[in-house]
Amino acid sequence: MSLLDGIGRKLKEDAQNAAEAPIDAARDARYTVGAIRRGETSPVEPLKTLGATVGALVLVSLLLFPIYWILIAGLSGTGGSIYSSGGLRLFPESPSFVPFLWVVGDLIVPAYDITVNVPLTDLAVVFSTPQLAFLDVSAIQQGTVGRLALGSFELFPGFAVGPVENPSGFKAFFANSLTVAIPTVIIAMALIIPASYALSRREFIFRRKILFVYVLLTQVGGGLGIALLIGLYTVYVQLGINDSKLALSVYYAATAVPFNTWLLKTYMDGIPVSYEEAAVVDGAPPWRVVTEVILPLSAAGLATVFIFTFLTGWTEFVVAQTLLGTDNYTLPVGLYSLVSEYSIPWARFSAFALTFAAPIMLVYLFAQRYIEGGLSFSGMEG
Amino acid sequence: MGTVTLDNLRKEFDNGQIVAVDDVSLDVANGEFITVVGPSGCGKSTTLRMLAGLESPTSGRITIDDEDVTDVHARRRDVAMVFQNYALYPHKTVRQNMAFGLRMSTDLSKEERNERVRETAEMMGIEDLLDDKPNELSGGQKQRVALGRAIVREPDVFLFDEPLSNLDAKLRTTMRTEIQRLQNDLATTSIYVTHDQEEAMTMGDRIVILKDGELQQVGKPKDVYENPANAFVGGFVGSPSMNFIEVRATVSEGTVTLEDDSGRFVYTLDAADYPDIEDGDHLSFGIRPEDVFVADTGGIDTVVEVIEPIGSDNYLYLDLATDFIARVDSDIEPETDDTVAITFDEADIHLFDAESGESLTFDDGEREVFAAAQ
Amino acid sequence: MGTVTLDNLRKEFDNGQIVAVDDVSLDVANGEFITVVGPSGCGKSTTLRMLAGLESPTSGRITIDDEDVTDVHARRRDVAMVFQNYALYPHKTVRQNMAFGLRMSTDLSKEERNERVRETAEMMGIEDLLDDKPNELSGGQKQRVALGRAIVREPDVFLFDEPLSNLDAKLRTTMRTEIQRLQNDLATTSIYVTHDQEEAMTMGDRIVILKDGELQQVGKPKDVYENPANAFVGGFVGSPSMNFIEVRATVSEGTVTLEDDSGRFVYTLDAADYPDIEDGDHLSFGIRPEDVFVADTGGIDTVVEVIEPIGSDNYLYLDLATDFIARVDSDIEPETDDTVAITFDEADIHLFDAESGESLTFDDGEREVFAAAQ
Amino acid sequence: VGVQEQSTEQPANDGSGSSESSGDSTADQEDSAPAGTAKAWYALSDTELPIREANIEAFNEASKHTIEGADIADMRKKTTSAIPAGQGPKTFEWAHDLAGGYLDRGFIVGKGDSLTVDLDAFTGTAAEAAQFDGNVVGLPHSAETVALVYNKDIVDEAPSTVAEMTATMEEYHDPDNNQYGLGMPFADAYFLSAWAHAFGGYYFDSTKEDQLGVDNAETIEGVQFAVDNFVPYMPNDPAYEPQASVFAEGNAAFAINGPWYLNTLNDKGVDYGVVELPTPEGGSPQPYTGITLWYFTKSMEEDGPATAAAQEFVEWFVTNEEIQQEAAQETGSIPVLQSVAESGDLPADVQGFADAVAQGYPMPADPKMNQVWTPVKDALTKSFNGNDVEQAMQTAAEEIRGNWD
Amino acid sequence: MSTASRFARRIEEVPFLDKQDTSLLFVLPGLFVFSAFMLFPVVYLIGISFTDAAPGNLFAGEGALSVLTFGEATFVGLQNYTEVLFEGTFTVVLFGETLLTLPINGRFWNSFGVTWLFVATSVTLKIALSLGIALVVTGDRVRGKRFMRSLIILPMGLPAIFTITVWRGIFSSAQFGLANQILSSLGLGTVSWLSERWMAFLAYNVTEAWLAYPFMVIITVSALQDVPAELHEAAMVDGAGYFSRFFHVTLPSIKKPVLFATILTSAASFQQFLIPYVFNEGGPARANELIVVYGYREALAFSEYGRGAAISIIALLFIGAFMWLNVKRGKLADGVSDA
Ligand SMILES: Nc1ncnc2c1ncn2[C@@H]1O[C@H](COP(=O)(O)OP(=O)(O)OP(=O)(O)O)[C@@H](O)[C@H]1O
Ligand SMILES: Nc1ncnc2c1ncn2[C@@H]1O[C@H](COP(=O)(O)OP(=O)(O)OP(=O)(O)O)[C@@H](O)[C@H]1O
Ligand SMILES: [Mg+2]
Ligand SMILES: [Mg+2]
Repeated sequence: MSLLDGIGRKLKEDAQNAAEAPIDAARDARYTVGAIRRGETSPVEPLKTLGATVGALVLVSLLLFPIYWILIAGLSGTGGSIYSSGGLRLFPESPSFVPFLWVVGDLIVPAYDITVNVPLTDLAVVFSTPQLAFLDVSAIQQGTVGRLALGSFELFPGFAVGPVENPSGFKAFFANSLTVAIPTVIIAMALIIPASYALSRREFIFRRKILFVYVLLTQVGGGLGIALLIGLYTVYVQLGINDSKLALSVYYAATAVPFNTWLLKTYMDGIPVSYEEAAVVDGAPPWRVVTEVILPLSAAGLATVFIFTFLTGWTEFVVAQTLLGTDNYTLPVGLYSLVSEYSIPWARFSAFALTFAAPIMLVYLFAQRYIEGGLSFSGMEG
Repeated sequence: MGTVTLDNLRKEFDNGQIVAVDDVSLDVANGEFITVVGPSGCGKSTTLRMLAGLESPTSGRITIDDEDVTDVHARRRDVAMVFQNYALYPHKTVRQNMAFGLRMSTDLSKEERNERVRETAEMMGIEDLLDDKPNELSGGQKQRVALGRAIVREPDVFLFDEPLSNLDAKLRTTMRTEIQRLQNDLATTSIYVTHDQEEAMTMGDRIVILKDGELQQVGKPKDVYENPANAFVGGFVGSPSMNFIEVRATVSEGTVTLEDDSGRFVYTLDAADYPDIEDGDHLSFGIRPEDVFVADTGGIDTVVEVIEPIGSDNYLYLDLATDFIARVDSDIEPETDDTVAITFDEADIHLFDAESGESLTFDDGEREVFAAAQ
Repeated sequence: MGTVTLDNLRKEFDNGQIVAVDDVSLDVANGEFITVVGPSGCGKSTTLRMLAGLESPTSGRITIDDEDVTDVHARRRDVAMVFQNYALYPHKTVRQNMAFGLRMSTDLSKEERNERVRETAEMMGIEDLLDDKPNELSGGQKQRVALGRAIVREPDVFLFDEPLSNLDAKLRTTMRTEIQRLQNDLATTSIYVTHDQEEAMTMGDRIVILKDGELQQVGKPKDVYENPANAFVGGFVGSPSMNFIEVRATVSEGTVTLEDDSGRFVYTLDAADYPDIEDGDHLSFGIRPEDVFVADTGGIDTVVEVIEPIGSDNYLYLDLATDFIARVDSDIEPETDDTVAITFDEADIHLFDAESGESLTFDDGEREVFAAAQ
Repeated sequence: VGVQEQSTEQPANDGSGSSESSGDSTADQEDSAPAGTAKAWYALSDTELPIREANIEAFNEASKHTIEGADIADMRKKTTSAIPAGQGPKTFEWAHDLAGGYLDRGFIVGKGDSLTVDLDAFTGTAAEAAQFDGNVVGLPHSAETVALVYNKDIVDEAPSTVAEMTATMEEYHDPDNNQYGLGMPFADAYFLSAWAHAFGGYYFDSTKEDQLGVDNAETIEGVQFAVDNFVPYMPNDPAYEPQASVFAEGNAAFAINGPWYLNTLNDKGVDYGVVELPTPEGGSPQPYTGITLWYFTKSMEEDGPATAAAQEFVEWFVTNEEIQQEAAQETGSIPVLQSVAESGDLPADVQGFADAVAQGYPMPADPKMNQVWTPVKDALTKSFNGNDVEQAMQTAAEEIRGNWD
Repeated sequence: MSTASRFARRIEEVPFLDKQDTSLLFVLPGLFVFSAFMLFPVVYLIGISFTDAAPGNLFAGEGALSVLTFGEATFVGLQNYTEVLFEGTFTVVLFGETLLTLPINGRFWNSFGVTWLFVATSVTLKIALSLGIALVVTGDRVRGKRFMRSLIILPMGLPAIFTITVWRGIFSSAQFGLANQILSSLGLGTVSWLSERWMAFLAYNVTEAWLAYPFMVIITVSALQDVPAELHEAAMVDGAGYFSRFFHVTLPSIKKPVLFATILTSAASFQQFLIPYVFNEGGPARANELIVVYGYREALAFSEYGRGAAISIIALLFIGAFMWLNVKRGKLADGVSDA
């Protein structure tokens, strides 16, 4: 409860901070410029700061260029390709959302108009955007997406979008992915949390051996998926559970156990014992100590583990493709099935991949500080 | 009610390689404020943690309120503890922090709990902070909340583990009197661990001095100050520390003459008053800085090495022994390297066995001590 | 050589929303030991960090050794700094820790460096620790290494930022004298930040008192103690604190009568000595605890609330004002709730303007102050 | 090969008007057997997929049986793992070259005895491709091969000889200005087969004494010919995508590619024409043709409603003229149903491919061919990059022979 | 008292929650599930590697019992292993001269060597890249660091199969491949990336580094943020410049977490499959076949499960030994020395 509350509040804070960042930056700049004008500060320092920031931005853009490139491909209509003989283009020639609409397909969202009255005038800004775009992509009319009108005066005619036929199976894949990823997270958490708590706080037989094995297997487990595939597949088939999403979730959860247990254990090591002791002295029984004190204090570690386990279920391709029947395809498998024997429909492929990754990117954006905190190994011995 | 008895309490760590607490026995009366003091690592925290139930003793018994709690789990003992770094739950508001213990250990309804928290907060002057999170508070406020969290539970015994050592000097003295006042009002048995002898002296009804896990002396602060059981206690209690001079006794013609190696320091006593001293004994001659008087004539000539003004007084570092300090009035202001003559009053001197450290001047009459069982 | 001059030094944070240091000016002579003291957040560390070059001032100039270093990078200033939590490089041995500064800022050969390190280590008594890593050392040893690391570089100026606050009480006094001795020997200009006024008083040749980033008073410890420039300094310096009573002045017939609200406290002065006092003025009457005398007859009757024995003396908490303390000889031992009569010597009293806090008794003759520029 | 009722079957779903006859045929079976549900797998591009789904829906509506179609991402891997584990479909769609290997490994079975469709209804090559070692392992529904595609904006008249083609390429090729002569996925033995076979060479032929022809002088000559005549006018990357993209973006004069390519071209709005491959001097191009089959998998051995469903579906699909015609129109697939192939009303582009099919010969279905593709691909890659063709081909041959042992 | 709180009381009384020794019970479920899903297949794989298992015989038989008998596959002893390791010959050629011919499986050992080389080079590249990025996005002077850090880890959210396909396009040898376009816009010639052995190898490395950097960067960034500012300040006052501080303060302080990330990522490099497979199937001409690709090509593509299992087991042994060494040496599990 309070954990969710807390997360909600933090998210709000983050959003607020993000929104205020430009204002702060502007204030900062104004102050600096003022100080320089008055001759109080030398302009060298601010210039160095500016240079460093620009340099960092260049680096970031270089790193993200492949993603930008994909985005361009996704925006350049159905014919988009990353093999473009026409030379390097930084912007799509005729941007089009069709591939994205094709990916998303029909969304049953009731039609609505957003009317914003401009204060002190009779004018109203009408966004008549989503009602058609999301109701039925096959019935999209030219100029209905993104049309901006001021009364009857058209500000922006909308994007070049026509009807989209036969949208992708994204939603079905999405549902499948969720039904794989959510149990994965739940099962993994159920396995990982008690184990990390015990490994971090208790002394018991085989503790060190288990830790050692876990550290050893952190990577071997996940990565050898391909080599283990035969064995895994055979066993699953013989047991008749190869086409079960739940069985796949359990598998993902199992692969996530060593690394994440170890990660969370390391994180919990950093929580001072005195909190726990305070709770015990306050009369809290052990399970309350865990739920009221340890878990809330492990929020960053839990968030990290959550994201890692979720990602395992969300992005894994090879095992899912081997084990699952076509009805149960998850997003990555669905994405790859766009690839036909010879060619790749790049625009759709890219749009699909970006739509697929968008929620994860958003979660990252907000969870970043937790992940950075949760991955902190400063408590590591050595 | 809240009497506490420790009975030959002993705690070993690492399979007996470390003896953190060594057969400590102690009786604490109901409502008493006991301070436990000693150098770092002497076992203060371990003793307190055994009382709280956070460590289980290797041997010995703990009785709270006439009930043997040695094997009772921490959460079933009716004690409250204030930790050095406050240990306020960072994810809970002040109110939740304070109510947590009530929630866990009582059957009070939510309203009753809130009422109790509100009352206590008022008493501590933190009612405005109830909805803040600990990290929004200053050090002093945190300290108050930590106290409030302990008080609100109305336990039999309060345990404090160096609760003020994270505060700055001024705040420390303020909080110190506050805790004293509270304890006066609540009259709850309290055991207070500190490494600061001044804190221990000013706060405790009685003061317990530990060293290497062994109990050195228990008594009223003034008694301990005036009548240290051994050289360690003498040196530990009081600031600046008691001055020690290593001397050798020569008993002849009804007098005892104490003389240090260099022969600069010579002091003569009446042998009748010190029957225990034998000729040739190695002793420690102890004198507190405030008992060192600067005389115009006579006395022992010493050279002033450093003068430290602390406002109300001046400390003179004299070359008689290492760190030999005289605390003199602030109007006595010799220059560095001046020679001053000093004298002592025989009533103020302390004599200790040079080896065992046992006091030869210890006044049994006022004794209220559990000598370390050995 | 190591003179240091701060010239209207000012530091703002958060785009001027926080003024950490507010136009501080100060001249430090070569070889002087200056202590900077003030409550938490008053800008002590910020000042020191500007001196070290770790923060750059918003305005003002810093001169070390007649060279303007305001815009000189930290690593090009010839200063050494001792940090509160030591900041020893955890992965380097003590030897490497000490040699690092020499490696970075001098051209000495490896042998010469080792020789210097060895000499300094001997001086500090840590030659046996040279091959240990910092986390194998105790608090006091770490502190010694941190000092050694600063000393070995033989810098123009030493900067200390609360170097003793992580040590326990006993160790703190020991290290305090050690640092003083060292500074006496080395005669290097030192600027020492602490929040402990006793430390500041005992260690400093001169003491600098800051509050809210503004300089309050600079002077010899004794002068500051006896002649505080304002009520803040009076209250801050000295332990226990100066007692304050809010009074109202009535000037009539050549006398000034001070009286508090309740009328219990009445004190009469000769108007000629206090020409600045006008009828109806609100004043703060200040008197130090050691200047409160318990009289047999006459004086003001007060009730004892708490008695705190600190061994050498007793503190009596009297009901005349909040936390009104009399420091009396340890043989004066009234019971709680006893009534005692107290008197003051006129020479000991301090009068401050109730609003501005400015002292009315401040003795200009001995003044050596940079009043806060306002 | 049993042949029954094919004349009644054929028009059965031939338009909505004649649905009664379909009702007849299903009515027959309704009495005899219960309705079944069968899985059918295919791997289609996103443009072909909707049509296929509509076909299946049509079948499910008309028949008491139900077919569950699924688009599979990696058909070979999926069938290899799923079929032996009993998880596979009843039927799947793939080119005929899998037949030998899959039959060997027991993934597919011959169903000649129970078929109601006569193989004579298909073109000769198609009928041949549907059989391996005398087993009818599936039914064919389309053919594919590579042909010459030219950009009508650049090339006025389709060349009939390689020499003519080279002249045009020579004129147009200018990589610095993003102009290329040809886009052909060179590093793919399939796309290059026309030239490897052009002078009498062959990769593999189970009927020849020396089954492996990779290091034959004629084969090497063919590859060398391609290297000499085409490589200079191609983009530097011999993989499919870059080669396909130059022409699709209107930056190349020619492409050598298959019918699946036309969709991309339509999307991009290239004005193209398709003709059979030009002839080299002293030889004739012989591209490998692939016949797409609906395979009968192992699980069709057992008789049951599901098998019946699958069989009915496959037979209905391959004999349905309307579907074949539509496939030809919409996706450029080359019909192998005699009646449609010879009807003469194929679109011009498809006709071009159909002519190319006539030039070529079917890919070998022998399992030994499996070990041929990759080494040849490596050799072609080397050749494309300017290495010695003969040596590359010899290395490949060595490797293949090694793998065969 | 409500039932709920009575239930709560009941839970409070659960005895083992208090006991230290029984804490093993908390760990066992995870250990069990992990073993069931990961270790059992490994054991099974080991079993298969001693048989001539192929799809035809492995799935024969009915029911769970046939799992244990490996269907109808026959036991062939060490044959798979000897074949994998020693079949064929390996010629060592230097400057066109054949130095010696060894009676070992050249392809396997080539793949084996390339794999380790790849681990070495890609890990070096990854560390250098991530450390550089991490330093930049934690730099004192850089504004908007948090935002940049958020953006920079985006590649982690895309499925590897997709990004690798995209990088395949970037490294197209064609004149208009992205890498080539950039090279030629810099005035350099174009490169046949995937057709030349070492260029392809370089392309693998770059791609691997790009795929792995987000994880490495977030670990490095959190490590960097834990470096006490005071240490830097102490060094600054001691006269150390930026690079001295980097080598004497930063690097030692972040050594541990970065080492940990390095070990994880080198295991990932060792097991890289998709990059070589998608790029050019370990080409050109199988020159860059990393071990997993080799196993896949040799075995799975031809359904020789027994042989494939043997290759996997060999790979597993090496990666296991590698991890074991590193975990031991890096003291990553606390108290590992007495494990
Ligand atoms: N969990 C433990 N394991 C091993 N040794 C311990 C443990 N806890 C305490 N000790 C040892 O027991 C002795 C007493 O420790 P304790 O913490 O009680 O000292 P302390 O008097 O509280 O010291 P401080 O003033 O530093 O807090 C020390 O030598 C310490 O090293
Ligand atoms: N980097 C910073 N950014 C913003 N404000 C700061 C920063 N550093 C210091 N301050 C503010 O400047 C003021 C002075 O801080 P400073 O650290 O100098 O105090 P201090 O006297 O050293 O206190 P303490 O005794 O607690 O160390 C404080 O209000 C503090 O909050
Ligand atoms: Mg302690
Ligand atoms: Mg500070």
